Amino acid sequence: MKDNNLTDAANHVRSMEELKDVTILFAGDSGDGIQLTGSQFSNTSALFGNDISTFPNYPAEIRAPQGTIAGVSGFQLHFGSVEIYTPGDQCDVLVVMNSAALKANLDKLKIGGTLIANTDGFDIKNLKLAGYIDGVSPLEDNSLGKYRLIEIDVTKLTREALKTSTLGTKEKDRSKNMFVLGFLYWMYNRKMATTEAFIREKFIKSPELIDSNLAVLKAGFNFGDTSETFTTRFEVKPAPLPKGKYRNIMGNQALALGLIAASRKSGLPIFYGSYPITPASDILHELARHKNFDVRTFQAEDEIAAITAAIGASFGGNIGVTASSGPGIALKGEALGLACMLEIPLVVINVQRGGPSTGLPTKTEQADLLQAVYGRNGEAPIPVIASSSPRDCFQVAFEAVRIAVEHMTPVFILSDGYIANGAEPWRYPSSDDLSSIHPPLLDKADGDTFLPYKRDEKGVRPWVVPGIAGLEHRIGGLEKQDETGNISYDPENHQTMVKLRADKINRIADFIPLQTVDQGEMHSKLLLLSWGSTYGAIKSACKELIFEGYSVSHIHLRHIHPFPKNLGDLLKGFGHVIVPELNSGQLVKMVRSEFLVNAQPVSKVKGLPFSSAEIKAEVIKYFQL
Amino acid sequence: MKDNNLTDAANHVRSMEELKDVTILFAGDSGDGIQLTGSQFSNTSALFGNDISTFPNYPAEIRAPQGTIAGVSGFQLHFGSVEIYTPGDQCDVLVVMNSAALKANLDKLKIGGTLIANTDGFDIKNLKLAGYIDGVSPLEDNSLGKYRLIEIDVTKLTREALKTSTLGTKEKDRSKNMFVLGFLYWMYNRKMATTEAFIREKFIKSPELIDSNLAVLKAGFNFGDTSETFTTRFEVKPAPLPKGKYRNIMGNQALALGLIAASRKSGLPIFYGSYPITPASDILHELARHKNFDVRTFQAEDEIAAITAAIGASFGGNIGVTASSGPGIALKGEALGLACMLEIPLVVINVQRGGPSTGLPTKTEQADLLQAVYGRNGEAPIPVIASSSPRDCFQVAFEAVRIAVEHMTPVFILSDGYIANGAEPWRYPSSDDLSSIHPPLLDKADGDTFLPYKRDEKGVRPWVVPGIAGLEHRIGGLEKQDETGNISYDPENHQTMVKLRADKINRIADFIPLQTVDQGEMHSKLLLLSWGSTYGAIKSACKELIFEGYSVSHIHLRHIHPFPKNLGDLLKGFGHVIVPELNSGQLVKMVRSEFLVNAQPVSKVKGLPFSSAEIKAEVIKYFQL
Amino acid sequence: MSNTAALALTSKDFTSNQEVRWCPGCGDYSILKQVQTILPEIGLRREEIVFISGIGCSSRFPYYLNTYGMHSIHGRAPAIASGLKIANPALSIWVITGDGDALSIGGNHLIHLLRRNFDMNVLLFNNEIYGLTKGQYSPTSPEGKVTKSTPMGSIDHPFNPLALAAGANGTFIARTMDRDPKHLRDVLKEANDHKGTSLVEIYQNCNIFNDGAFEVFTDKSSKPNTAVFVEHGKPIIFGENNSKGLRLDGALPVITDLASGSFGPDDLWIHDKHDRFKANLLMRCFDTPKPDGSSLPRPFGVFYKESKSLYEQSLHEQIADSIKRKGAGDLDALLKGKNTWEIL
Amino acid sequence: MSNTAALALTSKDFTSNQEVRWCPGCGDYSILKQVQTILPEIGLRREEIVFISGIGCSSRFPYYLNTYGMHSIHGRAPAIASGLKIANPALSIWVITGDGDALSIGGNHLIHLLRRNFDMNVLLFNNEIYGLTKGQYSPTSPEGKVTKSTPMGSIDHPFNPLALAAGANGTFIARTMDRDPKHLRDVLKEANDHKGTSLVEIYQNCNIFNDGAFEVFTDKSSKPNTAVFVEHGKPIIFGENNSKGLRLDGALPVITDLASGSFGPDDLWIHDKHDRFKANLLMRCFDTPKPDGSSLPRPFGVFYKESKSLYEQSLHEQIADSIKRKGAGDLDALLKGKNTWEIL
Ligand SMILES: Cc1ncc(C[n+]2csc(CCOP(=O)(O)OP(=O)(O)O)c2C)c(N)n1
Ligand SMILES: Cc1ncc(C[n+]2csc(CCOP(=O)(O)OP(=O)(O)O)c2C)c(N)n1
Ligand code: SF4
Ligand code: SF4
Ligand SMILES: [Mg+2]
Ligand SMILES: [Mg+2]
Repeated sequence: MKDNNLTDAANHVRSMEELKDVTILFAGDSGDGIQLTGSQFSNTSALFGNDISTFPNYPAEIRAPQGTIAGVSGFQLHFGSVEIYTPGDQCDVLVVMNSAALKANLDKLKIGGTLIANTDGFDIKNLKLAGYIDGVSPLEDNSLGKYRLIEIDVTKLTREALKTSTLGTKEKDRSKNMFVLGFLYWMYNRKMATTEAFIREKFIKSPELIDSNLAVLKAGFNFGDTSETFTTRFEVKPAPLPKGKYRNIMGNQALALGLIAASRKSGLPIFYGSYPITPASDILHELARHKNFDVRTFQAEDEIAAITAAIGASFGGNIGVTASSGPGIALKGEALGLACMLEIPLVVINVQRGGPSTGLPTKTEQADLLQAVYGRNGEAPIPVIASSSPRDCFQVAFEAVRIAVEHMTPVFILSDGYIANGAEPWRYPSSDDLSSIHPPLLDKADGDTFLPYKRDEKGVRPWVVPGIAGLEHRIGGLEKQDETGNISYDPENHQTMVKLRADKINRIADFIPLQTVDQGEMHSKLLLLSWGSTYGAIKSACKELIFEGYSVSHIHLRHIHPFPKNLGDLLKGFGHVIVPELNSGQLVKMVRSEFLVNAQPVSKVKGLPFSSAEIKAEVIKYFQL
Repeated sequence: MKDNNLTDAANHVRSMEELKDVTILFAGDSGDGIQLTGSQFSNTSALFGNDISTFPNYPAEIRAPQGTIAGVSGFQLHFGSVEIYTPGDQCDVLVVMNSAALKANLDKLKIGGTLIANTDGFDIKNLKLAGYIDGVSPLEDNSLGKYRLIEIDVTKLTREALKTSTLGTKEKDRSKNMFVLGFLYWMYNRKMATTEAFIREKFIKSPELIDSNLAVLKAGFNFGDTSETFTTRFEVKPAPLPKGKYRNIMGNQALALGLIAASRKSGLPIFYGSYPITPASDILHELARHKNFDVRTFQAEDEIAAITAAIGASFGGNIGVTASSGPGIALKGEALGLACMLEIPLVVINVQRGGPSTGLPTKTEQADLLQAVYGRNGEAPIPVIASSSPRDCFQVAFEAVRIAVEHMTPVFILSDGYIANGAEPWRYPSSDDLSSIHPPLLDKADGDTFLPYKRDEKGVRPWVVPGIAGLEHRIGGLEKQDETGNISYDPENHQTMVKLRADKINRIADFIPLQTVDQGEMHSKLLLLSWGSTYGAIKSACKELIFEGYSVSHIHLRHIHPFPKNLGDLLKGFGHVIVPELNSGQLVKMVRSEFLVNAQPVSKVKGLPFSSAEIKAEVIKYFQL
Repeated sequence: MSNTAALALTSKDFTSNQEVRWCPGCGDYSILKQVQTILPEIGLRREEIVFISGIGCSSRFPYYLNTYGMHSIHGRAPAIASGLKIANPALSIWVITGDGDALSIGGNHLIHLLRRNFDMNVLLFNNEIYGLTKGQYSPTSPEGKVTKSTPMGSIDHPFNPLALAAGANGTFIARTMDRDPKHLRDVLKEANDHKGTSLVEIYQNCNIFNDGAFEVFTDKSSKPNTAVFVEHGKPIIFGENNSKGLRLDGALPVITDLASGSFGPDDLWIHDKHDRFKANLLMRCFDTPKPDGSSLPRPFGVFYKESKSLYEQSLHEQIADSIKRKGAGDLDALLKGKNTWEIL
Repeated sequence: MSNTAALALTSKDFTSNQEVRWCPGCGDYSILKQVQTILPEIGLRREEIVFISGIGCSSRFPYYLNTYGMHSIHGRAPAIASGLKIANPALSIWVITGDGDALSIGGNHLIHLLRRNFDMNVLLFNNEIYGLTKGQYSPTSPEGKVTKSTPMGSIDHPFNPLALAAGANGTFIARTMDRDPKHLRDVLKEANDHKGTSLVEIYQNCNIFNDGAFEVFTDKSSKPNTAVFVEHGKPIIFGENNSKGLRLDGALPVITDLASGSFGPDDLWIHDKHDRFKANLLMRCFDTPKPDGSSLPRPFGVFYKESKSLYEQSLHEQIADSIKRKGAGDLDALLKGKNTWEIL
C-alpha cells in the first residue's frame, strides 16, 4: 500500500478509507495471547475473502523473563484485496502490549504508520525490563513523532468492561488481547462472528470466561466506535482469488495433510517415526490426532531410531516417513544410505532452521540443501524436493510420497521454519482431484524364481512385503548382485549397481513436470532462480520490477534433484542468473557445476526470510552496474 | 618391464637376467600365510634398495570356507630398480597355493608371465571348491599355454624338508609358505637374512618352529638352485632413490605416526576416540601400542561417542582425534557441526571404503568427498585434506593437526582402504626435520574481561583449557555473540558469525603451500587433476604419456577445502581438464562450480584402484577424438 | 498367524541357498542349526517369519534362513524391527544381534525395545569380542582382556547383559549356550511362546578371536560344577550327578552339598521366574566360577518372565478406538477443516 | 585438586553474569540455587569445576554458573565429559541432563558412562516431559500420559531410571527433589564425595508442561505418607511424626504401623547402601503411592554406593606403566621403526 493512505487518514474527518493491503504486527509478552489475537484477525480476514499471509515470530525456545525483549512474541499479518505473497516487509500498523514489544519492533513500522500502544505496559518496571534504562517512556519523549500514535490503557479499559464480573483481576487481565482485537475489528470494519464463535467453543467449559471475553471484545469495538479520537476506519475489500473453496493452512499442518492424502491415494498406511525437535514437532502432533486415518505415529528414542523404524515399516508395506530439523537430520545420514541401498520407499522431511549445530532453533534458514543432496557416505543419490509456501507443503508431501513409492527410493522434502509456522489461504482440493499413487507391490509368486532386484522399464524393483508365500527374500546394506540381491563383492557388479541406482533417480526427471517460468519472459536480462520458502518475497519483488519495466524473470524450483529436464535450456535464455538463498550459496553451487552458467549468489543468513524490498534492491543494484 | 624379458627367460640356458621392475602376486587361502610371505619379500626387496609398492587384498570380512574363491587372500608386490608408484597393473609372476587362487587371479597375469602353482592345491576337492565343476585341473588341460607354468608340490617338499622334525603334519604344513618364499628368493637372487631374523624373533618362544621354518625356507631356495628345470634367475638392481634413511610403512601406520609426531611438536597429548571399523581400525591398534607417548586411546560405545569424547578432550587441551569409515563417518555429522560452532581443534579421519551404506567394507573408494565438504546441517565449513600414498599419510596427519590446532577448527583427513593397507618405502624424517606446531593457548587472565571468541589476525579465537583461574567461560552449540561467545539470537550477529567462521577457514589458504604441477608443463593440452590415492597410478601414466610425447600434465591436490590460492590460475593453463576419481565424479563437481571450467570426470567405482593403463587409455582416447 | 501345529515343514525348508560363510568351528553354526530345527516346530509358515539383524558375524544369520529377512546397519535392528512390527503385528520377528551390535552401538535401541515390550525375540550372540572387525574387546569382554585395541588389557568394567535387560524392565530374560543344543532349543521355544520382547543371551564361541571364552561352562569336565540350569518351579541343583544345590541365605545364594545329607532338595532355592528379585540374584551370579565347584556356578535358563501390554497391540487399539469414536477418516472432511469460505 | 576446606568463596562467586531464562516457577531455579550453595562448600576453586550439559531446558544450567562449562548437543554430554575427564582427571566434572537428554537420545552414553565408572557427577533433572520442545512425553512419563504427541495417552512403559542405572552397574545411585532444598544439598554433597560416577535423579517440576507431576511427593499434606527418606544404617521410617516404617518380609517391603506398638524400630528394614539387592528393592518401590499412606511410599536418598576402579585412573596408570617399561616415547626411534636401510 502507499504510505500516504495512512497519513491522509490522519486528518480528523470521520471517514471510511479503502486500502489495497495492510500489514499489522501484533507484539507483546509471551503471556499476552499475541498468537491467538493474530490468528483470529487472520481467520476473520481470510473468511471475509482477503488474501493473507502470516508470520508468527516466537521468542527463542526457553521462556524468557516477562517484560524483557527476549520474551517478546510477535505475529505479523499481511492481508489485502490483491494477491498477497508475503507477510509484508514493513508494517502499516504496529500493536504493542508493552515497552519491550515496542523496542523490539519499532524498526519494522513504516514512517507514518500507526502505532497502537497499551500504556499500561509502559510503567517504570516495564520500561526498565525493556532496557529503557533512564526509565523515560518513549510515549512521552516525543521520539515517536514520525508515527501516528494511538495510546490506550488496555488494562484499565478491560477491567472496567468487566466491573460486574466475578472473575479475579488476573483472569480479567487475561482477556486484554480481546480488547485490542475488538478495536482492530472496528478499525478495519470487520464482523466479529468468527471470533465470537471461537470464544464460545474455546471456553465451552466455563460460561464465565465466554461472557468476559465476549464483553471485552465488544468493549474494544465500541471503544473505537464511540471515542471521538478515532475518525477514520479502513476497508480492505475481498481479493479476486480464483474461484473455489478456501481454508487457512500452516506449513507443517499441510505436510501432515499431504501425507494422509497420499496414504489414501496409495492405499497404504502412513508410518511416521519421529523424535521431537523445533520446528518439526508439529507434524508429529498433527498426525497423532488423525489415528482414525490408520496413521501410525511412533515417538522414537532418537532420530536414528525414528528413521530406521520408518525403514522397517516400509519393509512391512507402510509408507515410512520421518522428519526432523538441523542436528536431527545430520543424524540420519547413515540410515539414508541404507534406504538407498535397499531401494525402499521413505520420505524424510527437513524443516530447516538456523545452523550450524544447535544454531538458532526457532529461526528459519535454507542451509541444509547440500547436506540433503550429498550428506551420505558413498554414491547415494536421493531425490530432493522443496516446498515454496505453507499451502505448497501439501502438494510437496503428496509428490514426495508418489516418488518414494513409485520409484522405490528415499525422498528428501525441504521445508523451513518460516513456512512451517506461516499460514495462508488454501484452495483445498477434494479427494477426487488427487491422482492416485501406484506402488509396485508384488503380491504373489509368478512361478519362476523371484528376483527382488529385477527392475522394470523405470529402473524400479518390485516391493515385496513379508507375509507372501514363495517370495521370501533377504535384503541388506552390503552391495548386492544385480537382480538377485544376493551379497556380491564383484567389481564389475558394483559399478553396475552404482550406475543402476543413479539412473533410477535421474530417470525420475521423466516423471516430473517440465520447469516453467513463474514470472517474466522466457528470455530476459536477468533471471531470479530460487527454491523453497523464498518464493513469495521473490515473486512479489519480480512482479513489481516487471511492472516498473525491468527485464527480469523468475524461475522457482520444486525439484532440485533431479533437476527438471528443461532447466539447462531455460537458463540459456537469460543474460545473467542470480540465486537468492537464505544460506551462503548452495543451489548456486549446484547450478554452476551442472550447467556451467555464471550464476551469482544473493545470500542472507540472519534467521529471517527475505523481504521483497531486499530482493528488489539486489536486482536494481544489478541493473545499475 | 617389457613382456619379452620373461618369455626370453623361457629358453633353457642357466642365465642371470636383469629386470627394471617386477610385479609378483602371491595368492592362496586365508590360512596359507600369504600376507606374511608377501610382506617378507617386500621388506627384503626394500632393504635391498628396490623401490616398492604393495597391495594386500584380503577376502571380504567374513571368513569364507577354505579353498573357495571367496576365501582367497592376495598380496601384490611391485619392486624395481626404477621409481615405483603403484603395486603394478598386471603381474609378471603369479604364485597360487590352490585352485581358487588361480581362478580368482589368472586374469591379472601377463601373457607370457610366470605361474607358480602348488600342485597339492589342485586335487579334486580343491578344484571343486574353486568351482572347476568338471573337476579337470587347469594345470592339465593345457589351458595355460599362454604362460610359463612352474608346478611344485609344495606340501610334499615341505614335509620332506621336515622329515626329521617331531612336529605334527599340521604344524609342518603351516610352513609351506616359507618354501615358496625361499624359492622366490632364489629366483630373484635375494639374501634371506631379513626373513631368517624375522623367523627367529617371531617364534622366539619355540625353537622347534624356528628350526622348521628356517629349514623349509632354505629347502625352497635350494630347490631352485639344484633342480635343473629352472635355468634363469633374475636380478632387480637397487633403485636410484634420493639419499637418506628408509623404512617401509603402511598408510594407517603412517597416520598414527603422524599424529604422534604432531603431538610431540605441539606439546599436546593425542586423545584418540574411535569405534572399530574396517579399514580404519588399525589406526586404533597402532596408537594403542604407543601409550608411552602419552597417547590416550578410547574405544567408545559408538562413533558419536568417539567424536564427542574427542571434542571433550580437545576442550580439555588434548588434540582430539577420531577416525572411522563409511557408515561410521555418516554418524559424525551432528558432532562435526558442534566442533565447527565451538571452534575447537579436532581431526577426523575417514579411511574411505566402498559404499553406499555398508557397501564393500574391504574395498577401496573415494566417494565420501562431498560428504566431507557438505555433509552437515547449516553453514559448517571444515578444511578437507587428502593423502596420496601410504607414506604421504604421515605428512597429511601432521598437517591436519597443525591446521586444527593453529586455526581452531575440525579438519577432515581423507584416506582410503587402498592406502591404508598398502606399503611403500618411506624416507622417514628425524624429529628435528619437523616444524613445531603453535597452539593459540591462553594460560592466564590478562586483567581486562576475557573474550573467548575474540579473534586474532588469522581470525582464530584463543584456546582456553579448564583449570585456569579467571578465564572461566561457557561454550556451546547455539549461535554465539561475536567475541563474548554468549548466546545470541540477533539476526545481524548470526550473519556476522557465519561469515567469520567461513572466513577463518578460507584464510587457511594463506597458510598452505601454493599448488604445484606434479608432471608436465604449466601449459598443455590436457590436465589430469586428481586427489587422494589415485596419485601413483596417474603419476606413472602421465610420466609414460609425456615420454610418449603427449601434451599432458598432472596436478594432484592435497588441500581440497580450501583449495590452494593459485589453483584457479593454474587451471587456465590447460586446454582441457579431466578428473579421474574412484567415484561417480565429486571433485569434478567442486572444480566446475568453483572455477567454471568444463572439467570432465573419469569414473571408476569397482572397489579397486585405477591401473595406470586405464588412465593412459582414457588420455589416449581423448587425444584420438 | 496360523498356529496349526504341523505344517509338515522341515529344517530344510528354512535353509536358504546362500553358502554359509562363518569360520570353520564358529559357534554360530550350531545356533543356526538349532534355529532351523525349532522353526518347523513352532507352527509358522516361512512367509510369516522375519529375521532382522544388525552388523557383525552373527548378523549374517538372516541370509542363511529361507524366510523374510533384513541385514541392516550396525546396532539398529531393534528399531527397524519395531517399525516392522507396527506395520504388521502378525509377523513373527526375530532380532539377531551380537554383543557389540546390541550392547555397544545398539545399546539404546535395545533398552527402549525392552521397555516398550514389542512382541518379538532377540537373540544376542555373545562371544565377548568384535568378531567381524577382527578382534577388539566388546562391552562384555572381561576386564583386563588383551585384544588388538587393548594391548595392555581392557579397563572397561563389562556389562552384565541380563542385569541390564532387567534394569530396562525386560519381560523375558534368558541365557543359554551354543554348545548345548537341547537347552538352546528349549529356551528358544519358550522365548517364542512369550508374548513380549524375549531377550535370549547365547554364549557363542568365536574360535578365531576369542577361542574358549566360555570353555569353563561348556567343557564336559568343568560344566557340571560351573553351569547350573534353572527350571521354573524346580530346586536349583547342579554338580557331578546333581550332588550340589543352591540355597538362599537371605539374599545370599550359598552352595549346598546334597551328598552330606544335612540338606535335602526341599531346603533348596526353588526357581520362580516370576520373582523379579530372585531372578536378579541369579543374574548377578556373574563371577567366573572355579572348575572345582567351590564357587557359585553361572546360571542358564529362563530367569525372568512377566506379562505386560504389548506396544504394537496398544498402538493398534488406539487406532481402532479412534475409528470407533470418530469414524474411519474422511479425507474430504480433513482437507476441508473447520473454517472455510468460498469465492464464486 | 585443592581440597582446602575454606576458599572463602560464596554462592555469588559461582553465579555467572547471564540472565537466567527459565519459566517463572520452574523447578530448575531451586536446583540451580542449591548447586550454587554447595559449590563453595566442597573446597574447589571455580576453575577446577566444569559443567557439561546436553540440550533441554535443564541443559541451559552451565550458562548460569561462573565455572567452565559446555552446553553441548542432545544426549552426548556423558561422552564429552568422558573425553574431558581423560584429558584432565583433576577436574571436577558435573553432567547436567534431562529425562529426555539422558534416557531417550542419550541412553546409551549414560549406561556406558555408568559401567566405565568415570569419577564425575550426573544430575538428571527428571520432569517427566520434554520441556524445551514444548511438552511431548518422555521415557519417564507415566503410561497413559496425554501430551501433544500422545493425544490418546502414551503407550510406552516408562523407564525406572534408577533401576536402569543399577542394571548398568552404576556405583552411586540416588534420588532427590527440587522442593526439598536441604535433602537436595545433602545428596549432591554425598554424590560429589563419591569416587566414581554418581547418578542423582532429581524430581523437577515443569510448571508449564507437566505441572504437579511430583506434587504427591512434595505437597506438605501428602509428603509424609508418600515420600520416605532413607539414610544409611538407619531404620526406614516415614509418615506423620514418623509413625510408620518399612519391614522386609523376605523380599517384600511391608508398611509397619509403629504407633500400634506391635513392631519397634529394631524390626524395621535398616537401610544399607552397600547392599545391591536391598537397594534394588528400594528402587523398585515405584508405584504411585496413595496420599493416605496405605501404599508403599516413594524412597528418596542414596540407595546404592559401591567403590570400583575409575576409568580415567586405570587409563593413566597404563600410560605410566608403559612409560616405566618402555621409557618415555622416543619420537626418532618410533619414526625409524625396526627395519631401515640407507641410500648413500
Ligand atoms: C556404523 C558402523 N560402525 C562400525 C562398524 C564396524 N563393525 C561391524 S560389526 C562390528 C562389531 C561386531 O561385533 P559383534 O556385534 O559382537 O558381532 P560379532 O562379529 O562378534 O558376531 C563393528 C564395530 C559398522 N559396520 N558400522
Ligand atoms: C539431535 C537433536 N534432537 C532433538 C532435539 C530437540 N530437543 C531439544 S531438548 C529435547 C528434549 C528435552 O527434554 P529433556 O531432556 O527432558 O529436558 P527438559 O527440557 O525437560 O529439561 C529435544 C527433543 C535437539 N536439540 N537435537
Ligand atoms: S570371526 Fe569369530 S565370530 Fe566371526 S565367524 Fe569367525 S569364529 Fe565366528
Ligand atoms: S518449560 Fe518447563 S522445564 Fe522448561 S523452563 Fe519452563 S517450566 Fe522449566
Ligand atoms: Mg561379538
Ligand atoms: Mg524433561
